[in-house]
Amino acid sequence: PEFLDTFQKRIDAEQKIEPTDAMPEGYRRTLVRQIGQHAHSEIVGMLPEGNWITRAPSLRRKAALLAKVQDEGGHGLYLYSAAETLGVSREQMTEELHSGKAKYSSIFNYPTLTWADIGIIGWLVDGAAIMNQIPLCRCSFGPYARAMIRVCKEESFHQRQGYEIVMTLAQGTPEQKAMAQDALNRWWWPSIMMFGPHDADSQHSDQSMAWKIKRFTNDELRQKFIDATVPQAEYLDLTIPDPDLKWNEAKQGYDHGPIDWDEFWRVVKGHGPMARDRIKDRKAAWDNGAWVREAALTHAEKRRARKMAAE
Amino acid sequence: PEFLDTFQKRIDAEQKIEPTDAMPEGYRRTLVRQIGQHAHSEIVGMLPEGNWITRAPSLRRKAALLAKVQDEGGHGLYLYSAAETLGVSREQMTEELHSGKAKYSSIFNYPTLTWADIGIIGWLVDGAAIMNQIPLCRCSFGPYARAMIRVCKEESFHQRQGYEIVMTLAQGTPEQKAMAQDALNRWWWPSIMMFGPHDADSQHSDQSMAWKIKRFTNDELRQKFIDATVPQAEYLDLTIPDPDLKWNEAKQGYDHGPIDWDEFWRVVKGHGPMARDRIKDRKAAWDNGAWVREAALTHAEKRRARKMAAE
Amino acid sequence: MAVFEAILELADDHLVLGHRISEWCGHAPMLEEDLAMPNMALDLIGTARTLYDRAAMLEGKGRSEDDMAYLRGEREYRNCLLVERPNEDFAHTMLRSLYFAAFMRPFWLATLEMTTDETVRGVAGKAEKEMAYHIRHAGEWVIRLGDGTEESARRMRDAVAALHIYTGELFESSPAATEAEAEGVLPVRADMRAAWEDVIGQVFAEALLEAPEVPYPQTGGRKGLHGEGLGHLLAEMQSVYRAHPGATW
Amino acid sequence: MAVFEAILELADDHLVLGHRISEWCGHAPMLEEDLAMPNMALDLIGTARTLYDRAAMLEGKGRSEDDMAYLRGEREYRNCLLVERPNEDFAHTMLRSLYFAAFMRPFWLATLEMTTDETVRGVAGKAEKEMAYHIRHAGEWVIRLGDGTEESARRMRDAVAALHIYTGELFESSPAATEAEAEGVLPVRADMRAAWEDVIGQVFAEALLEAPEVPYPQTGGRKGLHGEGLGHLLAEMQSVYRAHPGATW
Repeated sequence: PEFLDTFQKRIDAEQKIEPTDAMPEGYRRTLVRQIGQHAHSEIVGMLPEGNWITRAPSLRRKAALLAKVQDEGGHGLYLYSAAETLGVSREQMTEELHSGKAKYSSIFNYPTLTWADIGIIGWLVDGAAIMNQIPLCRCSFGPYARAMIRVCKEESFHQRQGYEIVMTLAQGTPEQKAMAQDALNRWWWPSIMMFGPHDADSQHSDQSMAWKIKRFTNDELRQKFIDATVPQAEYLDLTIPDPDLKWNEAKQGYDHGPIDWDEFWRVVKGHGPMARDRIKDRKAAWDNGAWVREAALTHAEKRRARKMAAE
Repeated sequence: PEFLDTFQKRIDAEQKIEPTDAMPEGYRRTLVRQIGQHAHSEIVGMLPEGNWITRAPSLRRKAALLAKVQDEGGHGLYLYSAAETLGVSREQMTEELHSGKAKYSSIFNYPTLTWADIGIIGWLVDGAAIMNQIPLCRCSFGPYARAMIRVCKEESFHQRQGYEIVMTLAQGTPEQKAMAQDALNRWWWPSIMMFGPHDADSQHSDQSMAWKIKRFTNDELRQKFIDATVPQAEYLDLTIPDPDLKWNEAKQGYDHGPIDWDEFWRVVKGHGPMARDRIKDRKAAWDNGAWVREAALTHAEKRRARKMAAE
Repeated sequence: MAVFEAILELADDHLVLGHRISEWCGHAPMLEEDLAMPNMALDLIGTARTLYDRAAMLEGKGRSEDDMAYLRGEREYRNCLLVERPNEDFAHTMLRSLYFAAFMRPFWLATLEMTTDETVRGVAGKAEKEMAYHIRHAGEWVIRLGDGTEESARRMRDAVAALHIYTGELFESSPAATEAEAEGVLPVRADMRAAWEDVIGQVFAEALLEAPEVPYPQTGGRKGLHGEGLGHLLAEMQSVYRAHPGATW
Repeated sequence: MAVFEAILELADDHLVLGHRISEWCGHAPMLEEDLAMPNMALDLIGTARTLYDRAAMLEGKGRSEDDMAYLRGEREYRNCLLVERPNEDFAHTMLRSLYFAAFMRPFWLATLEMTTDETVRGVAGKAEKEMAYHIRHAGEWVIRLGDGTEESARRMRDAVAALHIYTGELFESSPAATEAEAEGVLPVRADMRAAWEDVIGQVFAEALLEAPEVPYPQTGGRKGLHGEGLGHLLAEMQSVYRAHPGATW
């Protein structure tokens, strides 16, 4: 209890907690879960976008998409490293992902059905991710905060790129504009759900706020996101698929219609349309690569042995 | 020698040899090799055409191509059965195919590069096959002769279908006509080579002729094929890629330019462009299907055991 | 237009499944299956062709069966998700066919008794027999593999786990199908449940398989909400047709 | 037009290999390779873009880099056969990259010393360094796998057996390339043989691999005589572009 007090004081004083510092078990556990989940999301997130690399309709877009997916792998790498500072190995986290024990962002359990989805994902999904992640740059846990600074910089580049793809479609042929609108229709609500349950129904929030792992509530972040996104959609002459969406002068923000929480929980619980395919793909990549990882280890040992023999 | 004499007399009297009849070892061996090779050609021949089933540019053509490839599988089945009457199992023949010990028609070691190839293969390759096979309907070995009667009927249907595909292309857009001409350019010489070396260089011919396994020489059949095909090409306004091709009034047939025998032998010896891919594909199908065949056997045994226990 | 759409849904089911099966061509586990699978694919593609033709006529815009098949994108395809699932292995492929045929056979039998559309009746009469053959062929394989070796039994169970969640959609009628049912063109999809469960139950009993509970059936195909595989299937299928706009083949 | 075609050959090599490598995306054997492979793909596609642009300018018909990439069919692609070979496994993929980069690096170095084409010189300066990295990255993997476990060594040997026959084509100049060499735009391909063999020899020595004799090298790519895989690759790559003629992306 005294330790908890001192710890909380450090947090309140905005001091960064470093891996070698003593920390409450709950703090450690929460961070391991959250950082792991975040890392897994980057890794699984490579799949829906990777699905369009081979079909990207211009070489410029193909290159940009490849670079984006590569960045996501990179984010996964920093985040796994940040989690490793808390004493959990990448191998262990990977196994938890494959067994279904560890979660990743539900948004990646929706399929990418047309090229417009690549634009919309950049605009909305990366946009929502940034809203969530900017406050994490000030997270109390040092390695996570530092990883997020780098991640956020790249994400906001991705978001602009995504918006530009959508803009090109919205200003293109009628078929292209329809494709953009269709993708917006499909991704809007899942994006809104990325901020999680309403504050009243959120389990982890209070303690995470106190520990400054989290700095804004789900609903606050969701509101920020909607307020930023609606004018962008208007500029593109695209319609957000929410008939109840309207400006609320009093709160100086948009009111939105009811969220389908049944859908939310169904997808969170692993019944999203692509849930099984995503894990199957990741497992296949891991299992098919086992001989490569094993060979690399064996070779490194042989080399070490030879070097020692030579000395 | 007395036995050989009697055997030859039966042959000369156009009597059919049946599997239970005594026959010279050389006769048996020649037939096993030839029927096996013929069966393998049907099986490997499913691959270059199968390559276009998923891309056939109309549903009618897709259905016709599926049916054609299925017929080829059927021919393989009759032919393996005919060979089995001579005491060699399908499994054994399959292994010889995969190990490279048994040959198949070299023509299938060329790739199908455009849709037009499907038409040209039907027209030229099936056309050449029919020329080779019609005399086999009168082959001295009964099971082979009977299998060939059925095969030839279907092949001539395929040949007409192929010609009709080429005709549609030749009468279509300039791109389609160019596609047909390109395919003709690529397949003409390999088709001509299907009849084998010139008579002067052919090893097996004399004995096979005496045994009435073969009834015409390679050059005779090649000449028939060229004479039948040239007017068909003219009708389509397509150019046969042989500048030396011309009508010879004296022999009442076409003279053709020199055949590239280096190319012929290279491909026969297994260095054709698709040779490794074809065998790899067949082996993969066989190996990936091992668990299915094994399960079928195991299930049949279980069933037999249960039936016996119940009796 | 509702009947047009309802028939298009059926046609898409048949074409996509036929296409998937045709992907096996030349790669089957034994020669007998290299003959049987194109047979099944041909049945399905044949039915699709007649249905596309009928749908195009009902639409009345002069589109051909090939326009229907080759010029609609992944969001316009209306097939159920089951038929587009990848082939994976022979166990998945046979189970997928069994699930589909066990639905279509009673569906076509019911169609024969009630439809007011002569073309659809013609299709039903032919397809009912074909589906009986598909049930028999695929069902026998499901039994052989389910009650075969340890490996084949494991693969069969994996296939059931992977595919059963897509079967619920077979019994759902889209708004268009509901209208076609009300107009007496097609039978009510939900009514096939008992016959389907009967066939699957019998096969599974012999195959030593259990049908899992499915809390959340996967649906969406009738709204064009497909998996990621269909787009690749169509990209390949339509490549030549789209590269030569307006050409005749 | 000869220089145009010779540059197109180079561009096609880079695009097709970049595309093949990009097929690994999200499926690499370890996260580090999920970063390294897109890197290699990006280098290759970047080079392809500049070369297509240059080729289009030389052609002078107003075609764009995308027209070059997306509107030519399999018979019009001029890449060598090596780069279109399927990924198969990680051993094949790394060996293919090593073979290619070990050719391209001396090729670009030679280009820097002789080319009269400023754009090509610019490409060479950048690509030479990239190819040095590809040699290092792929070469290290070939060594690790060749001198790794029994399985990895077997897979490496299989890859050599499968791919070595396609390397001869790297050293052949098409008539167009021969003209471009005569005009001082590109170096003579055959001249890279010693440098290539040097790199491959060093890597193979450490990887415990042997280069096989190749009585009949496989060639034909420069005449558009490809394997059956390229058509499928292009069908997928071009699907969206061709489905929306004239659109901007």
